[in-house]
Amino acid sequence: MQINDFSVTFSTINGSGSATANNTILRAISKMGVPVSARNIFPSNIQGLPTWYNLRVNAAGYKGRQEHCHILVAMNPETVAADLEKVVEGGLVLINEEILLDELPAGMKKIPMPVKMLLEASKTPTNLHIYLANMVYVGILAWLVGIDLEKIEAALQYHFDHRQSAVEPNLKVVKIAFDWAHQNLANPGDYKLAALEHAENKILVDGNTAGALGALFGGLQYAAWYPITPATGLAEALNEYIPKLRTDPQTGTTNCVVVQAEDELAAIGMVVGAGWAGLRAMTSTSGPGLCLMAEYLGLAYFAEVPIVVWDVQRVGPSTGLPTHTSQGDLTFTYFISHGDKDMIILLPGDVEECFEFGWKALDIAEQLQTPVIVLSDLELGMNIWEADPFAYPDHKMERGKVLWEKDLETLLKKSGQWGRYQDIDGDGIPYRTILGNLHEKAAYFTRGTGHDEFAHYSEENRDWEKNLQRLKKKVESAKKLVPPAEVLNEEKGRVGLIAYGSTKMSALEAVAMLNRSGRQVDFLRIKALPFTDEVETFLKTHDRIYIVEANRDGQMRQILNVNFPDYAAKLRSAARCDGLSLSAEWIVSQIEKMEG
Amino acid sequence: MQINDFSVTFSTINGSGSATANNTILRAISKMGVPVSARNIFPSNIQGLPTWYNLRVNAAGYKGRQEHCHILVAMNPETVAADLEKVVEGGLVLINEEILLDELPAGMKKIPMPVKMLLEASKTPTNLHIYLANMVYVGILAWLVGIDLEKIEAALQYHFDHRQSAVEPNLKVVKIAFDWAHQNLANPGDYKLAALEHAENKILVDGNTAGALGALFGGLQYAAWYPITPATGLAEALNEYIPKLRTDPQTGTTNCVVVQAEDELAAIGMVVGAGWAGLRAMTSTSGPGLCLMAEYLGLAYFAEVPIVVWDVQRVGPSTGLPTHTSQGDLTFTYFISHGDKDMIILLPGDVEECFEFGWKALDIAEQLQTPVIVLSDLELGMNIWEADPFAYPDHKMERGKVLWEKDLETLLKKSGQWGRYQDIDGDGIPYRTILGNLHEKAAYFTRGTGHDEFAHYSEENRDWEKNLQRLKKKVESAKKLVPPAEVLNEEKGRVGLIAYGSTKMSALEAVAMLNRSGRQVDFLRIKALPFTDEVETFLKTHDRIYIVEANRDGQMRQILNVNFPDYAAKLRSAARCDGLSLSAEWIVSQIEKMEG
Amino acid sequence: METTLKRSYPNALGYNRSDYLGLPTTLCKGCGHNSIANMIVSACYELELQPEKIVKFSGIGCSSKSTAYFLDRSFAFNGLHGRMPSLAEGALFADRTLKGIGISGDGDTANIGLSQFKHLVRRNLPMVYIVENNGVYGLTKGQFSATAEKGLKLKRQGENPYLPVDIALEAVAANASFVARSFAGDPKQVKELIKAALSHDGTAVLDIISPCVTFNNQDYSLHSYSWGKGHEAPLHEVEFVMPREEITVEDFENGTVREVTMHDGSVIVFKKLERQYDPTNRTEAVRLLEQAIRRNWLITGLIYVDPNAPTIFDMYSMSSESLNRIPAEKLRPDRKALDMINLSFQ
Amino acid sequence: METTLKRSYPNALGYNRSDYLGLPTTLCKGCGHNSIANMIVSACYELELQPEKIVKFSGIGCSSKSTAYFLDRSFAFNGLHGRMPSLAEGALFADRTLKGIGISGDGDTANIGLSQFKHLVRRNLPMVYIVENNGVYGLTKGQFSATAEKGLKLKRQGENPYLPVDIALEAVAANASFVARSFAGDPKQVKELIKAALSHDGTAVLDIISPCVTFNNQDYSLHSYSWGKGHEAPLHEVEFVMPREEITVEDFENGTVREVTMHDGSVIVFKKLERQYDPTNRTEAVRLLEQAIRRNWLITGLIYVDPNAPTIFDMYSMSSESLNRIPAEKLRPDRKALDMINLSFQ
Ligand SMILES: Cc1ncc(C[n+]2csc(CCOP(=O)(O)OP(=O)(O)O)c2C)c(N)n1
Ligand SMILES: Cc1ncc(C[n+]2csc(CCOP(=O)(O)OP(=O)(O)O)c2C)c(N)n1
Ligand code: SF4
Ligand code: SF4
Ligand SMILES: [Mg+2]
Ligand SMILES: [Mg+2]
Repeated sequence: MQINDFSVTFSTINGSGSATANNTILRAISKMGVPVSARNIFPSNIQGLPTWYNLRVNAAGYKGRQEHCHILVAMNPETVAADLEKVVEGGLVLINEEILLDELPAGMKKIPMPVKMLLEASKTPTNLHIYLANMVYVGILAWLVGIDLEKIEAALQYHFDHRQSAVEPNLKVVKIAFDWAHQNLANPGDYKLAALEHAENKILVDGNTAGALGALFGGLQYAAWYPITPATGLAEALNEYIPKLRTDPQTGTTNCVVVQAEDELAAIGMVVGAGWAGLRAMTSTSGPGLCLMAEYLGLAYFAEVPIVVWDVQRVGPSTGLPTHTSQGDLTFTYFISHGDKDMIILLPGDVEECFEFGWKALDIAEQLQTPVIVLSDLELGMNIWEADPFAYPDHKMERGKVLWEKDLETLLKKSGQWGRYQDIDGDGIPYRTILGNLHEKAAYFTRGTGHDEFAHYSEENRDWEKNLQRLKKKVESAKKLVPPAEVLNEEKGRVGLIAYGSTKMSALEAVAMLNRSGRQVDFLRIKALPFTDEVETFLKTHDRIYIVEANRDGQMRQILNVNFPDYAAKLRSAARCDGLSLSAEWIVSQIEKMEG
Repeated sequence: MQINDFSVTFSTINGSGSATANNTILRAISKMGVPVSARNIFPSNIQGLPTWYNLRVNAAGYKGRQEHCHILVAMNPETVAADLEKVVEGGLVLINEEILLDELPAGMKKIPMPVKMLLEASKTPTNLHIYLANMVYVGILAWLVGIDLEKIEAALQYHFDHRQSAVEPNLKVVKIAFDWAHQNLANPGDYKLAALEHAENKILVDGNTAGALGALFGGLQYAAWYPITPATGLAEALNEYIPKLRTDPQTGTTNCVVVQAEDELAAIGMVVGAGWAGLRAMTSTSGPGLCLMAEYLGLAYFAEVPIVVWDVQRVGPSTGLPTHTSQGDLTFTYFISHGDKDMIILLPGDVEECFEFGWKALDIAEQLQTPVIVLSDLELGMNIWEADPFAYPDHKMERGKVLWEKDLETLLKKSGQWGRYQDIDGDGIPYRTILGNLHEKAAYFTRGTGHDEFAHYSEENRDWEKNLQRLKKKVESAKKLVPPAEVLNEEKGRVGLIAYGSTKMSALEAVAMLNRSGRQVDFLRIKALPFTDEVETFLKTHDRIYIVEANRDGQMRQILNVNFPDYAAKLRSAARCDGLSLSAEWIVSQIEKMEG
Repeated sequence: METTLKRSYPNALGYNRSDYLGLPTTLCKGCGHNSIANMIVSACYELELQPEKIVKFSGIGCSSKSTAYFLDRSFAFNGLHGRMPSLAEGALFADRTLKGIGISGDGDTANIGLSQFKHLVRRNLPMVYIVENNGVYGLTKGQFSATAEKGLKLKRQGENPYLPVDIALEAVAANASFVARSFAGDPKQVKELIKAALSHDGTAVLDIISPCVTFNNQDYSLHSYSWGKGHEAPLHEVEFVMPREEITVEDFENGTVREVTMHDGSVIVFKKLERQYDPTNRTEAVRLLEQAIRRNWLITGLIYVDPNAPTIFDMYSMSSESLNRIPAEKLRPDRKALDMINLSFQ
Repeated sequence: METTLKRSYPNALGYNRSDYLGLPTTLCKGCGHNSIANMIVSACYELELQPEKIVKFSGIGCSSKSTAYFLDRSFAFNGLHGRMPSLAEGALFADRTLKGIGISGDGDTANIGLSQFKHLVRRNLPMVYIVENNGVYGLTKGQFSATAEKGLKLKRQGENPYLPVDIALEAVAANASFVARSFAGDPKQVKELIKAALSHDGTAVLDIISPCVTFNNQDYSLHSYSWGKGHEAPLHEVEFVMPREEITVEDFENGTVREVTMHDGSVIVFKKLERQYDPTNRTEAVRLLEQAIRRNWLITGLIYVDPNAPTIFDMYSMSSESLNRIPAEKLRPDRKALDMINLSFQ
């Protein structure tokens, strides 16, 4: 018997409303205090194609994807044969009894679900049956693994925002199915839940919403965007929360604006305009949109405009697999736009960090006066994750070196002059005025062409070189501002493993598995580029280092090679891109293969 | 006395017609058989700002930029003070006598030119004086360094296409100035030309024209472009030569089309459409335009469409210095577009190679069914260089794996099936049909989304991975097709120097200088990415390797790090970007500094 | 109309209607785009076109997906969002004997693709350009497109604050040579207009209102079935007559008839309804569209046509061979040509 | 008109004309763009605007460079080619008390920037958008732009095969609220129209024919000085009257007078010429532009205005504070708000 450690795959058809059923199960289990996670595998399509939901219960809190499941809930006749291949030996198959199936592979147990019969028995309105059908498996699964019906009710109440007209029929079907199973089936008892006490009340939220909330608590004032999967949810969450969080209840006025642009060329242009004008500004997109932002990102870098860009990655190149996850945009982002430049990149590893980096990115952008790109992905962004409640920003808003009328006057009194691109503090970061500043010395001319320290047009070779060298200094300044890499264990001479972003989830588990199997592996998680000091130390102190990532070319390894030629020979790549997040099993297998 | 080894800077104002005078001098010297080179330093402006022309005479054939000049021709009062700083001790200053100048730095000799007086004396029409003024310095310089007047006449005949009405007044002024100098000045005799016998008749041509001609001899059928400095000349040369080279004299019909697109998004789209439809297709642009091509380049890679993109580099990031040269787009090009992909990059080092790669790029693109990007730069593209006559392609046109009706029928008979993305030959390159193929099995669906070997839509993880892994194989196939790197000397354990593109010119000279000074340095010139085998061998066999390039970040070194982690620690960067091409002096100074 | 039924046997070229089919659709049931795909099948079948002689282009969106759901035997390129026009502008030069059909959405055309759309039209590249216009982004799940009417309310998006882009007016302003509007709920008209468009020598823009049943089919919405049915104001009844067919005026018992002869000799026959409308008069077309906007009419029919406007191909003196079949020998100039060039640089 | 001369002393705000100057121009002598820059200086001086209250935007081109040549005391952003509109759409939200002036070229607006231009107009962002229209790419040395007339011949380019894009018609089609056309050779009209545009609450599009003396000033060219002088057909004489000024009808001894009151209380006074023209009627405007195209008229004057069209700002309930001056405390919600949010996810 496996208690609090198993996984369930729900195989359904999109547009059939299975999301409600699946989320209900997720929330109910979470409410039992049992660590749970889930990911949606869905097609780029609106209605009628296969969709899967992989739910994992793990007392130790590991959330990585697993290659196999213990329980299959089969609602889609088209895919059932393939679905069965993913079930472990001895697994359970809950199957809509209308699906004809020759025979189960040896060792699996079949639990047929009389969906139609139970729906009829429920006496719920027939026009709702198409949606309620999924509640049948909720009920039977609840009985099978032991999900509290109370928690299910609570989850439904949550889902339907306490609209009883919706809660009731759903709950009714769940209960009828539960009762039917209880009365008619023998519970194999292989996989069971046991309620636990969580230290704190966990929240359930997707990364896009978390990022949007982070930005709103970061004082975001202007967002422009263009719809694209899987980033759309981020902008839509802004729209949803602005009335709640950024609107004056008295006057009804708001201090955050969201504009749906005509395309990504315009979205980034708007954001650069807003950032230049002193607004905290951001846009969100995915790979194809990022391509269209390349030129304006170069201008923002060169003209020193603070902006934040969220790239919620999906599988590329090209349109690729728009509804599947990957970490494939890293090198493109790092080297985006023609000419020499440096992009600051943040790499959130969970929804807590989506929130945290949501506000930090705005601070860092304004402090450095440069674009900051947050690389999330579909895995993080579109799935609902269990997490600790968001922590209120532990630091005041940093607006960077801005001169309003009085500040400028003071500076002028002190130094006699002010130049928009003067490196007064030696950190590469100049002082800026902002439009609306009415001081008669405040205005300056911003351009993408060469200029001197006083923002005057210049094609002088020395001016160009000096300016670009100053900009390079910002990289050093950035290292002090971006979130430092996180080190888990560090002992000289051992094997190291590096991961980042959502791959953290499986990587942590892989490290544990390797350690359990007797291979001592240390772990480093990169949270940002440029690399903070911990990264070099980690590379220095380890003999062989595996970089684990969800892309084909080992893009983080490539960037590590660029930055640390002295250690490049020690680096090994464990990279893969097939649209799924990496599993701990796969990571372990790769490392075992390479370690020999 | 320096014979056939000196340089002259002409300091003028743009829009004043000095190009005619300067090119006349260049051509006349070339016709004397003396190796000569020249670069134009000009502002991003149409009329009225300072412009320089740096001409270098060097019997050994070195063409790199020099930090100083021996002779200054000063026609612009605005810049004369700064211009003088670049003149060597003992240098000569030909100066329009109307320019007021306090005193020359010690050791320089001043030769005042009575421009106005000589123009009047010439009795040429006054309305032409503004253009003819520059012919005064042609005449005086000719007297000073000994340029054959006959060759000057020939150069003027060439320039004005034998229109005597134009040749005559110009020649008249040249002669009057020459005679005046002869009669009134004492020739210091420090810098002199002596006619040489060239083995062959050299040609004078700019890299953009060379690239366009290469493409036309490569069977180019479709070009779409959008104007941008410094790439414009390439498309304009296509327009110029199509009537001569690609038009049937009988029927007047042409088999090469050039479309001026509304922007670069459209230009690349058109070219992808044309390449897909079986036309040899290309576009030309510079950094900002390349940014706008990022997304379609990803599609072309993924959908396996052969196209050629010329990026004639200028200084970035952003609008940067549009009329100044750099090699700053390398990493962006290498990693362009989101997701995993591989771009084939060709790096011509002189106008001969602009021509050669012009046709080869089209062959390689069609052979590999993938985009090929040619990275030229302003230095190569917009300056007129002395070169050997273009060599006729030594290889027949390679159209790659194309199936017309009969081919498809044969294949179907043999294999029973054909899949657009099947790797039949194991080289990663599939067979393609082309629209207009009327075989009823010929049509297939091209898309940027996932597909299987038969071009059917697929979101299957395995299909995706398999396809992307096959695409990766093309990199190996590419290594056999791209121009191999060129090695000059190779001895184990010595210091190596690597350069590419137009930097070759100074790098070769730097190597010679270093060798002369007793430091033995070997040289490798990279001509393409992916790296051919010579590169790894070179890295392996040398202890320390300097990579010389005209950008801030040492971009080629970065890519070498990515590809050769085992040797990364041996690499050193000598990189600089200030809008000027690198000089041999600077390269030597860098290497001496690092070698200690 | 019985035409479809009457012809459900092999057409003159020997093709059955099924030879024009595509893959089974994966769009939502009831989506307007599906019915347009069906009408493309019928139109090509009735026009007796060889499927291999058609090339399909599209951008990205539910609409753009639908190129997979008709004409499986034709080449197709599903390009980038909003940038199908440039693809076609390259590809169709390769073989001028082929007919191009482009499918786009309103987001694809009027938002991200506005510039490419207008420049395509301006160049008058011979192809059919269909906008499956539902006022919404279907594939990304229901955001406003630029053709959504002011005041439209959508879940998660609130209320649309902007005036809509009128695709037909944009086409006319860009000097289009063929502009029609139709409604997916009126398949007969859609089919006849597609046939006319396919015979036009120039860019033929078809703005077809095509309801998105999942995200924008509220009764009050200007892109819904019920609004369209209630507000359609056809300019005329259209019938397309192939060059070798006889015009049977019987089809049009009542009312006066007007004909426009197309470049290829085919004829578009208009049966006038109440309105007197001349689709060859551009000033009229502009005025009509302007009126329709003010008065909320869903004007359908052929709005403007100039069968003889020069096309982009007229601007190049290309040989009549298919450009993509020209052998290598003809493409590479000979050695002598290079010698001359070299000489010219000396 | 003597107005310029009369006012060559400090204006009501105490600024001299020189306070509105920019750097010395680096454009070619005689370039139309220079004369427009001068008229912007005059208009701002006469309107008594505070230079610090103006923000300048531009794309890339000779035209776009010219933002450096007026109003040196104003903030300016010289952005990317064709993509100035989006910059302004972001920046102008920061402080609604500022006035935006955008300068673009015909290539910048009608080629690469067509989509951003049209969507800007559609959003009706309050700013002046001037197209310095010379039918050619100046800065890249003489290629055809999309406004070049069919048949124009340029060195190295051959003959232009396409019909031109009409910027004013494009603006009207995109639901513009203020559309005018003028000619750099008619500085008085340019100045009055700029003043009117600066007082308009919405996007004010000014399509100004501005000859490129270096690359497109051949007498027959529709963008040359001599053609413009010979073919200018003013719709009316325009005079702009500030809110607190009195309208002195004496200026218009002959002819009837029509007035349009702007959002800020200022008045545009039109003295009718031969033509009877009502610039508040969109249908008229469309018809006029269509006619002008057919007949090769260089119609100048105010073509269309709706002083009360809602602007993009009307769509957001923003506070009246300058958005970019709101202190951090007001931007970050408090801890309680986060607690509530966390609770809502449980
Ligand atoms: C550059 C880019 N941005 C965004 C997207 C995401 N996207 C896919 S379809 C679509 C909108 C489709 O709307 P429409 O053209 O109206 O087609 P419909 O689905 O309504 O038929 C968007 C924004 C994309 N594919 N590429
Ligand atoms: C993305 C991009 N493509 C091309 C260019 C090159 N470019 C600079 S100005 C210009 C055309 C300018 O023409 P127009 O807008 O008419 O201005 P004008 O110079 O005529 O005033 C072009 C194509 C660029 N800067 N950026
Ligand atoms: S979402 Fe709308 S547009 Fe897309 S397939 Fe469904 S009904 Fe059609
Ligand atoms: S090139 Fe033409 S547009 Fe540019 S500054 Fe000169 S005259 Fe003006
Ligand atoms: Mg749509
Ligand atoms: Mg122009």
